[in-house]
Amino acid sequence: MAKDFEVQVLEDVTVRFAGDSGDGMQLTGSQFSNTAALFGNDLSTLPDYPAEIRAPAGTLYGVSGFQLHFSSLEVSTPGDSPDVLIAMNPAALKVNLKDLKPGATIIINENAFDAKNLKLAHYDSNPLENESLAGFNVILVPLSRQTAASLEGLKLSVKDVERTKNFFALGIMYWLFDRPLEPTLKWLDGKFKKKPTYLEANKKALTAGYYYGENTEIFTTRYQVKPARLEKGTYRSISGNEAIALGFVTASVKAGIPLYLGSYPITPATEILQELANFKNFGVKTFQAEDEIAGVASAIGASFAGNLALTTTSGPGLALKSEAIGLAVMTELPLVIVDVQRGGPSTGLPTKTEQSDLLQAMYGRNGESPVPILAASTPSDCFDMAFEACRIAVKYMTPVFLLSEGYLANGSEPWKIPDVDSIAEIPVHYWKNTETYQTYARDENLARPWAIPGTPGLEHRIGGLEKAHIYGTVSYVPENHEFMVRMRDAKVKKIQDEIPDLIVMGDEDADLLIAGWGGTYGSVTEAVVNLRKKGYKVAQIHFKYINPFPKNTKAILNKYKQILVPERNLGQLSKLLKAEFLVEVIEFNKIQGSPFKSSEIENKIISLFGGKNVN
Amino acid sequence: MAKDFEVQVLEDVTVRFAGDSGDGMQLTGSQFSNTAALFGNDLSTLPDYPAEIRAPAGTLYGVSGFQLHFSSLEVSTPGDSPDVLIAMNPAALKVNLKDLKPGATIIINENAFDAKNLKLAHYDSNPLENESLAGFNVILVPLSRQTAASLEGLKLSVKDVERTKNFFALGIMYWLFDRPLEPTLKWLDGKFKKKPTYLEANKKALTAGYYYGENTEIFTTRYQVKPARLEKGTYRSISGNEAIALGFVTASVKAGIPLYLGSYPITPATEILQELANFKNFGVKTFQAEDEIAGVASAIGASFAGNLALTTTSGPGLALKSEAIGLAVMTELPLVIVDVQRGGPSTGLPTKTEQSDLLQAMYGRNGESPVPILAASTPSDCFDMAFEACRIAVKYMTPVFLLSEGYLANGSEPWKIPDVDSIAEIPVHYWKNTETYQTYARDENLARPWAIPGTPGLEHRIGGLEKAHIYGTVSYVPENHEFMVRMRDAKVKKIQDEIPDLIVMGDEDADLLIAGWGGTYGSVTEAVVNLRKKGYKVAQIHFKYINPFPKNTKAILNKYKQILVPERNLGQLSKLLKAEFLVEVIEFNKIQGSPFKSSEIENKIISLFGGKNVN
Amino acid sequence: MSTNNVMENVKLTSKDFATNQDVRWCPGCGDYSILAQVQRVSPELGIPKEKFVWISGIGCSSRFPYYMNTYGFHTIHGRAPAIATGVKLANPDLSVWVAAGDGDLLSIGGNHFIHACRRNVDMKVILFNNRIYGLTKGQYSPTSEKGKKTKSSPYGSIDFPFLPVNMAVASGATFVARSMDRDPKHLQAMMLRAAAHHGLAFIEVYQNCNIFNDGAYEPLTNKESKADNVVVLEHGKPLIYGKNNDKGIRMDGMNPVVVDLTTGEYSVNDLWIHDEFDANPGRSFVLAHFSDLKDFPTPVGVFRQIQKSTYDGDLFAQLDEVTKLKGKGDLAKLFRSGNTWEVA
Amino acid sequence: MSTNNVMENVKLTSKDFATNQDVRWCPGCGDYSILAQVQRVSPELGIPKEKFVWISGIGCSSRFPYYMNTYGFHTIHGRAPAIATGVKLANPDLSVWVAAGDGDLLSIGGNHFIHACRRNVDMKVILFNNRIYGLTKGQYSPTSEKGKKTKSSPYGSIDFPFLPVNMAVASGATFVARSMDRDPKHLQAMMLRAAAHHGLAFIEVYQNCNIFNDGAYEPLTNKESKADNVVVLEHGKPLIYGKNNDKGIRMDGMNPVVVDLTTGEYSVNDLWIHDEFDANPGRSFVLAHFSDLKDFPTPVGVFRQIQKSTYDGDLFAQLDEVTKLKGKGDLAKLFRSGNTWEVA
Ligand SMILES: Cc1ncc(C[n+]2csc(CCOP(=O)(O)OP(=O)(O)O)c2C)c(N)n1
Ligand SMILES: Cc1ncc(C[n+]2csc(CCOP(=O)(O)OP(=O)(O)O)c2C)c(N)n1
Ligand code: SF4
Ligand code: SF4
Ligand SMILES: [Mg+2]
Ligand SMILES: [Mg+2]
Repeated sequence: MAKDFEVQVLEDVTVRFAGDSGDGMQLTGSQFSNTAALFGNDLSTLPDYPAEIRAPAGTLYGVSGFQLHFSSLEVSTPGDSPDVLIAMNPAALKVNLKDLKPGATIIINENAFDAKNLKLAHYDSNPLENESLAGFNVILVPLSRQTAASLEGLKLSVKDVERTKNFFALGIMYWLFDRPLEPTLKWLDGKFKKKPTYLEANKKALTAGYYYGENTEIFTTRYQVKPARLEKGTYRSISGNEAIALGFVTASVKAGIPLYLGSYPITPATEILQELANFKNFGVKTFQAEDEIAGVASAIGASFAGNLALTTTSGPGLALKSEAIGLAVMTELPLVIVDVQRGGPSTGLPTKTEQSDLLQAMYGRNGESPVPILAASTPSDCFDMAFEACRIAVKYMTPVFLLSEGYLANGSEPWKIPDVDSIAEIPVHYWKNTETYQTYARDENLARPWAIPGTPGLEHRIGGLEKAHIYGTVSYVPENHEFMVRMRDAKVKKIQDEIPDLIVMGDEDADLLIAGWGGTYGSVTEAVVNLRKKGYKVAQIHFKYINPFPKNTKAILNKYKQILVPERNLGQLSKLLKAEFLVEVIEFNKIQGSPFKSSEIENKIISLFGGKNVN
Repeated sequence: MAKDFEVQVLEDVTVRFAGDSGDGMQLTGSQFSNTAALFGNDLSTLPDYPAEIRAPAGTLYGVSGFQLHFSSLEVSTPGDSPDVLIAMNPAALKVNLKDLKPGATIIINENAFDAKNLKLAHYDSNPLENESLAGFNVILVPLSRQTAASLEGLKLSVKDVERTKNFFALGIMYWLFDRPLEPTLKWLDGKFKKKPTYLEANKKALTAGYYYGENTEIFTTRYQVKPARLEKGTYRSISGNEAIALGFVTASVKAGIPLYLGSYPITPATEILQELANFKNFGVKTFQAEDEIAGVASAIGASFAGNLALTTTSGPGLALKSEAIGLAVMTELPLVIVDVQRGGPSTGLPTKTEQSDLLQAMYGRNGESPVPILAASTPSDCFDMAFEACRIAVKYMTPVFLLSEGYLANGSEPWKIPDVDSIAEIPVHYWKNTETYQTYARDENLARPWAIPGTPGLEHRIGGLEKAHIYGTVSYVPENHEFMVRMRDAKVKKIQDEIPDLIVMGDEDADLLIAGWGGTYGSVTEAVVNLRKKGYKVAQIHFKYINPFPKNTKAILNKYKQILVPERNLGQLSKLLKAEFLVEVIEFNKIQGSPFKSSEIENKIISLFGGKNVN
Repeated sequence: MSTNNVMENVKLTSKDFATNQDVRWCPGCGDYSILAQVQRVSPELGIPKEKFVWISGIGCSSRFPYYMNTYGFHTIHGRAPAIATGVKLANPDLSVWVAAGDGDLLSIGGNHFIHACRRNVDMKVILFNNRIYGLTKGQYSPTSEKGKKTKSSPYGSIDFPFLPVNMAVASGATFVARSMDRDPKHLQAMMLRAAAHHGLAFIEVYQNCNIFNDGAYEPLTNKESKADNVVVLEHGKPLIYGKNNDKGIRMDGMNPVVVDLTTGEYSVNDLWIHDEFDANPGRSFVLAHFSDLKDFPTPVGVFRQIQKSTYDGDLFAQLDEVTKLKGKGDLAKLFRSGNTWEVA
Repeated sequence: MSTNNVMENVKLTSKDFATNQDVRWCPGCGDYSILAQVQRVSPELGIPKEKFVWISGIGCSSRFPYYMNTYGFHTIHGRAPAIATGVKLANPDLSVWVAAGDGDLLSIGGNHFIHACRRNVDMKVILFNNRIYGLTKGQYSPTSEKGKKTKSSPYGSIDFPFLPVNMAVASGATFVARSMDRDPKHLQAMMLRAAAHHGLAFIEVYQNCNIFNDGAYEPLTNKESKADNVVVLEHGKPLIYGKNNDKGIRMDGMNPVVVDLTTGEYSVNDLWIHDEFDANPGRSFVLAHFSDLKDFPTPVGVFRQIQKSTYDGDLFAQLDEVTKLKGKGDLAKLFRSGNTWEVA
């Protein structure tokens, strides 16, 4: 007989699933996300794995987390601090407690709080038995025991039973947020087609968890988060790395030339290589090279031979590629270089996110070696910017940087699937005319002709030595060198003529302008939206094109009394803005391997208004 | 019977020897330089070889030149435009004519002006027979024939006779500038000890050349350049690469620890490796690695093990080393990285000089990866800065960049040999105390202890992952990461406390400040000196420390109405100054693979005064 | 005073070589065994603890130095052999060990590896060969078998694998051996042999990655099939193997043939006698080549050990020579070498 | 219309492969001969001129592409094999050739070289081995003999050299040969053989640098001593050499022995018969090893030629397979793969 409970309608909830690497938190989290998405919420997710592959069970550094922010309104970040935490063991509780909202709900697997696990989590006394959780809405569930009970009679090893408890927990969450079980049940059918016992076990656990919520007294409230008003269309959830891979395949189809990726695995960029390796029926060639240098070098070769050439990496790999990128600059070959940034310097924090390769991309080559730089702002924006990078590369015959970062790469959000036909073609014309051909003649975009090996009558030689204007032969002539150095620079600047102007969001007539770039988009936007609701006057611009800057940058920067530049580095965009526009900026830097919380930005802005911190 | 001739006293002369790669112009030029030095002139030289090893005789790209500026006053550049050109063949004339002073003297080997050589030099008509040399003081000498005549009776092949004509030319020059033959005769004795015929031939040719000047009618004037008032002391002539090598050996001796160089040959840095390879009796270890990465990597290993570790390269090699340099930043190990800059981007102009790696040195690594940057200003300054780079590296436990460039590396000038005892020791204390040891504890300079393998009780592990403050263990703690990123930054900034303030040269109270760095020192100084003589009010500063900038930089920059920054790149120092001090600067950029002529800078300055160009 | 100074006087134990860091490899990873064997043999080498230096690149296996209570350097991907070379040349008294994965040593680090072998730098290089990129979560490596399906080769890899032993011998390594994580005794023996060798010693260790390439060496390690799939190389002994030593290898000219010793056609006396010290490298290549041949056992043990002068040895010898020749360096003299002149 | 289209119908001559650039090597450089032989054989290959691509790194030898009137790419130091791989994978119809110096291919480029061999990418790699760094004016290279005095080794190099043939065979090259700049006929023959091979073809060419390493191969090239110092490998023929074919090599087990054919003790029938096609690499290593042995001749000719699937071949086969399997890629479908939902 179902008990009665209060139903609360919420606009916006952030939950975090946390447990051992082995507890399947990533999977549980994505199931919940899927269901929320299908239900029509807007959402954003942020996985957070340990650097270790399978850290020993119960250890603090072995804790794996998955955070999900879902809402009936527009969502632009994975959420600052969770309203609900699912803690599968003491370590998970210890690691995540500090991040929670005051008064947050914590669902705890009490069976995991034995001496051994408490010790592994460096708890000298059991937090469930002292005051340390005061102020939170703690819900103790004998998860392990209940799961076991629900699986009575199935032929399962103890280990397998333990393995199933995440679905019991998921069941509880579905009840708590009034969600249907069907999507997950359906997914289980597919997943365990060949393993009926597991299928039954997981289904049983899920359902049992749901009814545990329904029937026990421990839950007195239940929450509802209504669907968001999203633009009409077909959606899927997409991560930044998936989006980049799709953007590239799309560019290849729209350009009508084969895609070639020369890459070497590195966290957090590896998935792009892995994704593209699946697209063989699109003629996509993925070459896992012996190192980063071979990866980019082979891509330069493929570009010379007429393919749409890419290389993907993270900061340390980019450092290794820098000499070869200079060759692409000198030979003016199209090439897209993706840097999925991570914590540096050196090996740094390989699994954490950061924005600190901007200046490396801008200047990390010998000589005057200009390369356009684009930066993606959200997981789904990665699709657009990957496509855009390819378009610019072939139009201007130049290498192009696309900067992403770990948090965009692994985070996901709903993506409105575009109509293929509505995506513009990328015009590519290999040069054919033998009469008019000159290797370094230039078109209206200052691009040289792309004459590919195999074309009769256009045999020519290129290379890394300075080139004679028009002819492209080796030239040591001093004036030619200066001319070409300035020409390469002018070609990159010329892109300014066609890239979109910056759009001022928020209060155009504010005194304060927030200027973000790349991955700070979500947090800054959320902060600005919130503050404007609170009556603060704030303007916002966001840079997705950094080299060259959009045409109207100077005009906008000069319009505002104060310019705040939040970056997850020591002020790299600030340096570029100051050097190019001689404007004062207020730097707001965070270098902690994680995205900004929108509240951090809000507080900074409020302080600029002379006010005190909110919450 | 000696004819009589006019004697003219000159303050300052620039001569250029030009001929085939095979004509021995470099040797002839250095002999003349030596003699001038021994005679007491101040001087500066600039060799200019073709990229080819032995380009075919007579070709334009095969021309090899050696320019020498000597004077009775202080000399700070190799000279803008020669007063005297020695042209051994048509190609040499063609290539060098445009550089000459109006009315310059040209001594020409007329025998080389046959149809074949004229064709190779792309002359359609013989310049000796038309107006093309009008306005110059042309002196035709049948060099080949005269040399042959002077060697009558010696058993020499025609080829060997041809090979000797450069000494006949040198003899003429010695007569023309009233120089003794002895220094060169003495040098020949040593050089050809084992080859008496060659010895005799060269001596004969030299003497014959001298008397050719004495006895023929073609020379009506003879020139004298009196000794310069140089500081008292013992001098030698030194090139930038020699000076760097000596500076490093000196640092090793003064630090009392062995020198280790891990390097890979590359123009124009190779001579540093070659020089150091000779110093084995100083315990200097030179490791010619398989590539640049191995070069720097082995140096990092040697530094970990307690050696004074170096790596030397040029721009493309630096690009390859960038990932490993990040490791030195993270592990805070002393390491000196020399970049002898050349024309870029990519392979660029390998044998030409440029200043375009400053921003690569500053930012060419992943993550926030600060490294101090020093830049040498003259060939002999390379000695001081090499020593200084080592001192800073071990004092602060950090990698340090030393930027030089092709023109300093190959150019030479008199060097006042320092008194060894007057050079300060470099204190190095390997850590020994096992009680107080912490891998990442810091001293007053924010340097961590240097505890080297082999020390009992200090066994520890370091690496490229982020380090815990004090303990140096791997740390993924967000706050620690931010702390350490800022700590590494602060450590480099701290060097500011001890580096010398900028000195304002010229008119401190001028409105115009010229701010140069590295290799522009000579041309800027000469320009400023000249203009001040002409009554212009100009102030000058010169940066040899770029990261961090000297403490008084901001104060000085803010004092002047106009700041002119001449650089041989597209404005790299300008960008740093603008970003750090928000000052407007007037960029004056030249990217032609050669140093500034002081006249180019003079004209620029004059134009800023609203005036017209001089000459 | 330092506890360590005390320890020097007492015999070290394997515990002395363990750090307080908890080991972060996956439970069941073959790396645990390699670590255990190294910690077991280290005290036997009579080398003071502070003279050991463990250098690694990046990879699961490259975490190794963190667990050895010696000097250690967890460097960057692929560069360990180059950095180790610098350490050895800086201080030849040190006992320098490299721990590297198959990607680290043979993919990005391939060039440094072959050049270290060529120069015969006196260091030990231990290859943790799990035939997969572990730390990046499962892409094929240069030792993965062709056709292998991994995250980066969903339809099967099209790369032919390297034979690491071949590369080591071809490039000049003077000690080359192979062992397995699952055979602690043999692994210890190989470590001791390598430690005793003067010059570049290379050990390829077959290591199981139970997460991304589990069972890669199953046939060679499980009790049932081991004997029939592995031939243990021992100097001066015939190449004999099989559950009851019923199989052997004989040479037909240059070509190895597997023979059945039970038919009476061939006896032990017909078998190929292993010679570790053969100057001719051909033998080692033929042995390594077994892996390419159908129905051949996999050799483990010492493929070859030869004596050659070491790079570090020659370097310091040259420093001494030149110093004898020219006298100890004198700065004042050096400054004045070449033409000098006085200005009064 | 393009002159070239005309040319296609007429047979090309070596002149068609020469550019208008004047060749900038030092007079007397061995590179001239290599260029001449390549220009001579190129028309024989029946490949249209526009399908040739010459890729090089940096070095004197790497200027090569500028002198070939085909597509060419003078890239950066050491990277030619990697860039050539990209060219071949982008367009397998192209005939891809790499020109590289011993420093370029074996020092900085060593890793790319061995990995290209391992993958058996269908390309030709010509090593200009002058045992010196030419372009940087005379430092020792990874093929310089130990003890060599150069600008960077004033007291003699302490590096052991690589045997390039060893490296190629060990890493998996399927065609491996050696020739000399001073033997145009033989060099042409090797070029033709390499061109005909499908897979990675490697030719080591002994090249004289008359400026910085003059006479490095004098004993092998001058009329007087040539015959006694060089043994020409020919498939199915015995290893016989000497002014009047009076010397030979026989195998004693695995060990090569030089025998005198005049004493009557041994006849031609006792000699080692060369087998280019032997799957077992041991033979090639023994041959390469001759250079380490006293009084052994230097082998030139084809060491080894085997058939293996090529990387480019397998790559495109896999693309076709998967396309057959999944149908030609359809973006709309791809976008919708996985979970999707409608918002109305
Ligand atoms: C310059 C650089 N490139 C790539 C990476 C990413 N990465 C780290 S470890 C690794 C390979 C790991 O495989 P292996 O060397 O076999 O070691 P294992 O994890 O299998 O022990 C890669 C590609 C990196 N850290 N640095
Ligand atoms: C990244 C980089 N490192 C070093 C150099 C300098 N460099 C140019 S060619 C060369 C070696 C030349 O020797 P080799 O490859 O044998 O060619 P060769 O000149 O002998 O034909 C070197 C070290 C360079 N250009 N680029
Ligand atoms: S991923 Fe594989 S190699 Fe890495 S620790 Fe786990 S089991 Fe070991
Ligand atoms: S330096 Fe040597 S290799 Fe280079 S071109 Fe001259 S002779 Fe040839
Ligand atoms: Mg591995
Ligand atoms: Mg060479």
